Amino acid sequence: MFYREAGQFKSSYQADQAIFPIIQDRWFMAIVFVVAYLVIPLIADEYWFQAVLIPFYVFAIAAIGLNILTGYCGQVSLGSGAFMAVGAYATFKLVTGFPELNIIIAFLLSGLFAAAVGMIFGLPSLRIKGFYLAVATLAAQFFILWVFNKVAWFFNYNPSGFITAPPREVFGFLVSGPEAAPVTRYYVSLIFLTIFAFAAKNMARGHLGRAWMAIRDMDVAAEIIGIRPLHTKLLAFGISSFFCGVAGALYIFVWLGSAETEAFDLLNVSFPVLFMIIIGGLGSVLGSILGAGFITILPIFLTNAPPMVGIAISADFAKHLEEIIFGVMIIFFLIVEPAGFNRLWQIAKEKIRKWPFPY
Amino acid sequence: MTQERQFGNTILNVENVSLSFGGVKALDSVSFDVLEGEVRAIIGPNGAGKSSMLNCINGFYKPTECTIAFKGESHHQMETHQAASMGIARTFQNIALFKGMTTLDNVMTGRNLKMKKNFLWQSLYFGPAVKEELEHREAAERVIDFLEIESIRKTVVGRLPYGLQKRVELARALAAEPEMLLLDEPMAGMNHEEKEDMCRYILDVNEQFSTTIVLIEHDMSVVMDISDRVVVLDYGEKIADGTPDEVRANQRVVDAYLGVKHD
Amino acid sequence: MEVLNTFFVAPFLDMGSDLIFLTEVIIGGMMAGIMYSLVALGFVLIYKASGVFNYAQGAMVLFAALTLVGLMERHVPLVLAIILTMGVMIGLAFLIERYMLRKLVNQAQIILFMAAIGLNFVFEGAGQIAWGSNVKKLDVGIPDKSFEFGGILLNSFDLFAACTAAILVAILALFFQKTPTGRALRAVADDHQAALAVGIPLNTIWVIVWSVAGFVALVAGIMWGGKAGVQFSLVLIALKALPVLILGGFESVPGAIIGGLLIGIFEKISEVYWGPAFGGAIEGWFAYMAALIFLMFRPQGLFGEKIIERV
Amino acid sequence: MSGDNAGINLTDTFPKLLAHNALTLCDRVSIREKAFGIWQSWTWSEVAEEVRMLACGLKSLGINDGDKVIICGDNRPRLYWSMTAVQAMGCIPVPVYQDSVAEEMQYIYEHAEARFSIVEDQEQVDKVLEIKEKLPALEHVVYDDPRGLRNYNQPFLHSFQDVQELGRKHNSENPGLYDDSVASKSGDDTCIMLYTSGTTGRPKGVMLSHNSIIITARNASNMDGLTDEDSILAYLPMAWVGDNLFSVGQAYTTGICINCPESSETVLEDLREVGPSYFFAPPRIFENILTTATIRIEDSAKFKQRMFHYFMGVAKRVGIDILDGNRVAFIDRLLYSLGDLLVYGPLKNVLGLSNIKLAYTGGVAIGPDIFVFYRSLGLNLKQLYGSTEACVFISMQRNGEVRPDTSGKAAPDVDIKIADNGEVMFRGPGTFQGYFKNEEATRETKTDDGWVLTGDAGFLDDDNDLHIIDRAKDVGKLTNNDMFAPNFIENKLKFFPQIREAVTFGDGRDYVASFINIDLESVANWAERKNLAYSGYTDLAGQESVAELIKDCVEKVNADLAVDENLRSSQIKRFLILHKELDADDGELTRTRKVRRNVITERYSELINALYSDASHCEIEAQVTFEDGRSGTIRADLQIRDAKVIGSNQSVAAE
Repeated sequence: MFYREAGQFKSSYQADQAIFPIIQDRWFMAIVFVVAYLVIPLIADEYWFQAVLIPFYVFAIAAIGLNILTGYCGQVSLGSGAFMAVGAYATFKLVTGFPELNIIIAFLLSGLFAAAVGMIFGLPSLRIKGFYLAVATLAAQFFILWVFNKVAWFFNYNPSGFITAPPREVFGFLVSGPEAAPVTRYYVSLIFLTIFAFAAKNMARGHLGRAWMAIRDMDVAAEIIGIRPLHTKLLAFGISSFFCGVAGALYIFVWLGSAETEAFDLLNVSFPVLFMIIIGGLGSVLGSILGAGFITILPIFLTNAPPMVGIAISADFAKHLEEIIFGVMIIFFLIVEPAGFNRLWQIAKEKIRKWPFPY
Repeated sequence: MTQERQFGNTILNVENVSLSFGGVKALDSVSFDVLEGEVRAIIGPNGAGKSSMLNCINGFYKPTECTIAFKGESHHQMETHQAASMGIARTFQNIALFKGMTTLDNVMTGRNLKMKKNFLWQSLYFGPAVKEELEHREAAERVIDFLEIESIRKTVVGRLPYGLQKRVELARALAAEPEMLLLDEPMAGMNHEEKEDMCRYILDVNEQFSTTIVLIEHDMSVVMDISDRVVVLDYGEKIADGTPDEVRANQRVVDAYLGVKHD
Repeated sequence: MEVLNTFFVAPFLDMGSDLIFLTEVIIGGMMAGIMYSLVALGFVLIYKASGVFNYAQGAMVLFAALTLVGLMERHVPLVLAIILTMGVMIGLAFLIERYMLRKLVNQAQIILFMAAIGLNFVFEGAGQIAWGSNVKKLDVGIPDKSFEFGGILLNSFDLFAACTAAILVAILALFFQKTPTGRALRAVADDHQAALAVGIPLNTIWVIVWSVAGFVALVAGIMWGGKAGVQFSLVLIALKALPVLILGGFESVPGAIIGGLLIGIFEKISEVYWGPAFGGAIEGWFAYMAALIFLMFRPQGLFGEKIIERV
Repeated sequence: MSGDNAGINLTDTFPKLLAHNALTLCDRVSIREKAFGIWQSWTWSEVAEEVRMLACGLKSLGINDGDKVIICGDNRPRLYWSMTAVQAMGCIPVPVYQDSVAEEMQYIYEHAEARFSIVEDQEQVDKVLEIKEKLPALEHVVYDDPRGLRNYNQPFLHSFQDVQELGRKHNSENPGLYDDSVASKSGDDTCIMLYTSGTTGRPKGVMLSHNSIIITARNASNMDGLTDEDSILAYLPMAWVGDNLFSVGQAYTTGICINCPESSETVLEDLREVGPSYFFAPPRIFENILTTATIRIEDSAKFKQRMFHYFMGVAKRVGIDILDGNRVAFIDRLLYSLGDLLVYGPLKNVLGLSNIKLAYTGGVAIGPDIFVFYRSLGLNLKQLYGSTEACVFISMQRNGEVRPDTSGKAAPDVDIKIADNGEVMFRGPGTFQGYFKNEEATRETKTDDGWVLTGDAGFLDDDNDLHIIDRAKDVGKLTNNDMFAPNFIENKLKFFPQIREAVTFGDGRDYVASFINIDLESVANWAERKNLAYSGYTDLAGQESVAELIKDCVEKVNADLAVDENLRSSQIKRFLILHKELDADDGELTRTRKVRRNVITERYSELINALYSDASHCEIEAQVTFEDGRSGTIRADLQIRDAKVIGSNQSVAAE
């Protein structure tokens, strides 16, 4: 309807391969950016930042990371919580061990730690495939969390076992610690998400992304045209874990403020992130973000909806009811559109492009 | 083939390849050679070991004993991606495309081996990574043009009809600019017209890029038409080797293959 | 050297020094292991017949146990309660087939897996809403006493549970191998057409399989719940069964049985002899690591055949 | 440009214009071609260089002043450059329809005495090779696309690149040669020779001078306000005069950017990508676009259909007034803007017509409904009337004076008059020089004082707008002495999307009868909706319900004809649906899809006889040529039907 593609021809490969080749899409992106960077900070209150937006962005980074591994490269992982934990604990050790270190650098370095750990646990992927690999990544999940729980060095011998974000400034703005302003933390998570999303998209549309998808779609054929499976899969594990590691660091230092290993367990992190990419759409950066938004907001909605319409229920009952509705909605969504939000988005876009024709 | 065709040196020399699966001999001391620039066919009844032969040549199967020399370099056991980087590309009997990707991406994947820029450059999509990407896009487009699949450039290959998928697969193999192309039943399941097209493409590839071609094919008329020399396998053994005419006249071949009515 | 000694020498010396205790540990492991086998069998059944990696198996155990306890709390006699619970499980199998499996035919396995996780949430929530979430005691009338047999200390409840599980496993194995329905179930996994040829509609097969899985869950729930009380942690049984599956294979009945026993024994031994060295609480991951390392050397698992890849 | 050149016209030939454009428009894009996935572009200065090298290359192959050079292929930049290069060497390009069969080609090669030939690809080379032995005059063949030609080692075959390479060498050895050769020609020299297929007899070579094309093109551009910002899709055959005028004439004089599609199959897609601002299409293409659009709308959701029809109603009511700048009620203007957002804009976008500033149609009459449809969308579609002998423009519609039933007023500098027998005559700057080697035909067509007979019957109305009725020689008389204009009736029939082709008979007969070809796409779609099973054209054409469908159309035409005093007796009394599509390969149509009446009359005489008997069916066996060149026969039993005729004695309501 709004697309006027006639006349938008490409006279160079550069233009043809642009990330948003259609002008209207570029406009749309510009609007999204204006809303995210200018409008939301003006109108959102602390509740929205803390309960909705910051976790949304942080989980979106983790979801993009997992989508690189699972959606693009086809390696199902249930260990994203553990790789996020590596990022969080590494940041904790770095910022408490080297108080002068810029926390942004610490985030990125922690990502590298996570990448290294991810690659170690990615080694079995050469020999193990499908669900066998998925279950094998649970080994990483349980083992790594156990280590962080057992070895007191990781939480600086804090008797409560918690790691807590210390106050740290970047360019004079307090970005972590209990005193950090929500809007500052919002911007940090948003900037990270922006950069990481573009980086992921760029990798996905380059030869690396094609190698991943080749491995995913048919690993034997990929190998025969010269793609080295181990190398490619490990790179996917590494980059995916890097994303997850940074997301894990943001999870504690920009969002929660303090946590123990339970915050990273299967039900709190690994499964939700997997839901995000399935419901968002496998092999899609945009889908990861949409899925993260959905999975973050759904429980909040379910918690708030009954009181809003005036139904008073006990907290315990509400919690279980929420579980049921969440489960049912997941199943319902998978039945209605197994390819996720990304597919819905594509269909909608295609309809608008072809409007008023059906094809 | 009206005029006398000239071939170069031996590009591939296969000696005493034996292969067995759990005690069953799939190949038994098969030897033959392929000259630079020729179209070499491998034929034989079902289960003769033809596909296995190709799989040995490009390192997918590891033969129990053999010498396979490609361009004079001898390899006992090699990895498939090594074979690819040495200049061997292939297509598959059952189409092995990356079904979730577009035609263009499939063809571009064929060039992955030649793309070296690391992921950091790629994540920025800047500088050398873009330059490399665009250069290879151009090369891929030439292949697409050559095989006349422009109109499906941005179609996801899983949705294409069979004949076109076969062509995309050939395009992907060609994109690697191989010196030797292994084609496993490139015309299986095609109608007469599609077969003719495919023959033309194969001969065009052979002539235009001087690519050596080793192919397996069931359709005898096709084999006799386009190949320079033919190896005949039966139960994993080589029973004949020579020009199409020689092979046609060979009694063992007639008994094993041509005498048996197929299809 | 100290470390090497702690991890690689001392545990073995301990084992050798008290063989009776070692035997007790192994038997304890086997008893736990046969329970794992039982749950793993539930997984295998469903995976073979409907391609679903049924993560909800653990939640089904909880749900079945909660239902049973809830009925008994309302003074329903044990046998009747079991029958009623079984009826509930069969009803659920119908619902799952009707509203989930049927609509997800031909979807990728990961989608089915996700749906199973969704189902997991539903079972957990529903069970606790219906019957409350506090820990409940389940008494099925089997004495929980220790006695000595040939110098080895045994527990009567454990023994009973192990026997029941073993019998059930045997029945299921026979059902799979010998009965036409069982063969049909196996056929479904390989070829839907072949299954149709046996004459049983696919949908019926799914209902049967999910009902059997519900039955297995009920038995597991009784055994575990009777021992430790019916509580939320019962869902974790599912996590126990997963290493068994990768060890034994998702589709292998003997794999599930032997794998369960092996994991049970291995877990017990490691907990007793290596646990202290690691600082305890290793049962959460040790089985996984062990199965993973095993797979690195034998990717096809315990009973899998070496796969010849064809192109 | 030094003072010495004063007095010499620097822009009176195409090679001179090219040099001029290379200086004034140097870095503007001259031509684009979709190839290798993107639109490859060449600037004017690049084109000038390419042309120079090719011209010099041809020179070094031995081309001589006045040689004819055959050019044959799809619209390709290199073929366009070839025309200018040939002209630069003082020679005359002769574009030939690329789908001509070898025999047709042979005639033109022989008649034009071509020494050189520049062709597109292997397909065209093969055709030339097939007839090469019979063409002793042909010395060199240059091809554009080397694909598949690797083993063609005939010494007279050259690739475009090789010739340009020769040219590079030749140019550096003889630096002034190209410019001298270009300067030596003037606007009065023959620019191009176009063979008109003609419905009868051998093709004739129409010679046009540089001046006639350049002046006509300039006039047309000035009148419509075209500039170098405009672009056009070059998809009609290069051998057609229109393409020469639009894609060469107006491109060189006005600087319009030319876009060559990737292939003939992708024209519509390429149209969408390029989104040209200037567009010419024969009525058939506008019809096809509308037909597919209608089918697609019928497949869309109900609410979208309702919305579509509602806003199309709004457009029909006020669209044309808005386009013509007339007063329109504010509320209608608002509705129209909403319609533009929801329907017209997206529709034009999907069809690739978003950026159209000006579109022309012509050649044959366009259905008024179709014409009004496009105009009401806000698309400035206008009609023109033209011929090869006039460099296209004889009459054209002016902005604000557009009506569906006329061909507009005389083009700038053109005079029109109607001969006593009703034949349209014109005189103007575009008038051709003569038919090559055919003085007699030239004298028959062109009078000594420059008037040219068009062969079309027509009249000028009170506003001086030209109306074309039919080919003059086709206009006949029924036995009651009433006029019978077959094309006029056929066009009325063809305005129905269900009817693709129609042939009517009536000259010297008691009544009018007709053959009909159904439109396979449209009728098949209709059949699918009706759940009718059919196996192909012949089967579908023979179905009872299809006959009923066509009968409806015929009767609507009859009702229309009955209104006009002169045409009332031309109502169609009997018709039949042909069992095969009329085809140019069978010689039944010309390459430009005009009906070859004599061929049809001869081939289907049995059917015609049956139409004028009281038989209710007729058996026929016909030769057909299949796509792969094989031929076979089709046997069919055709139903003949009577259509309702509105009695001539009944008075018409309007009276």
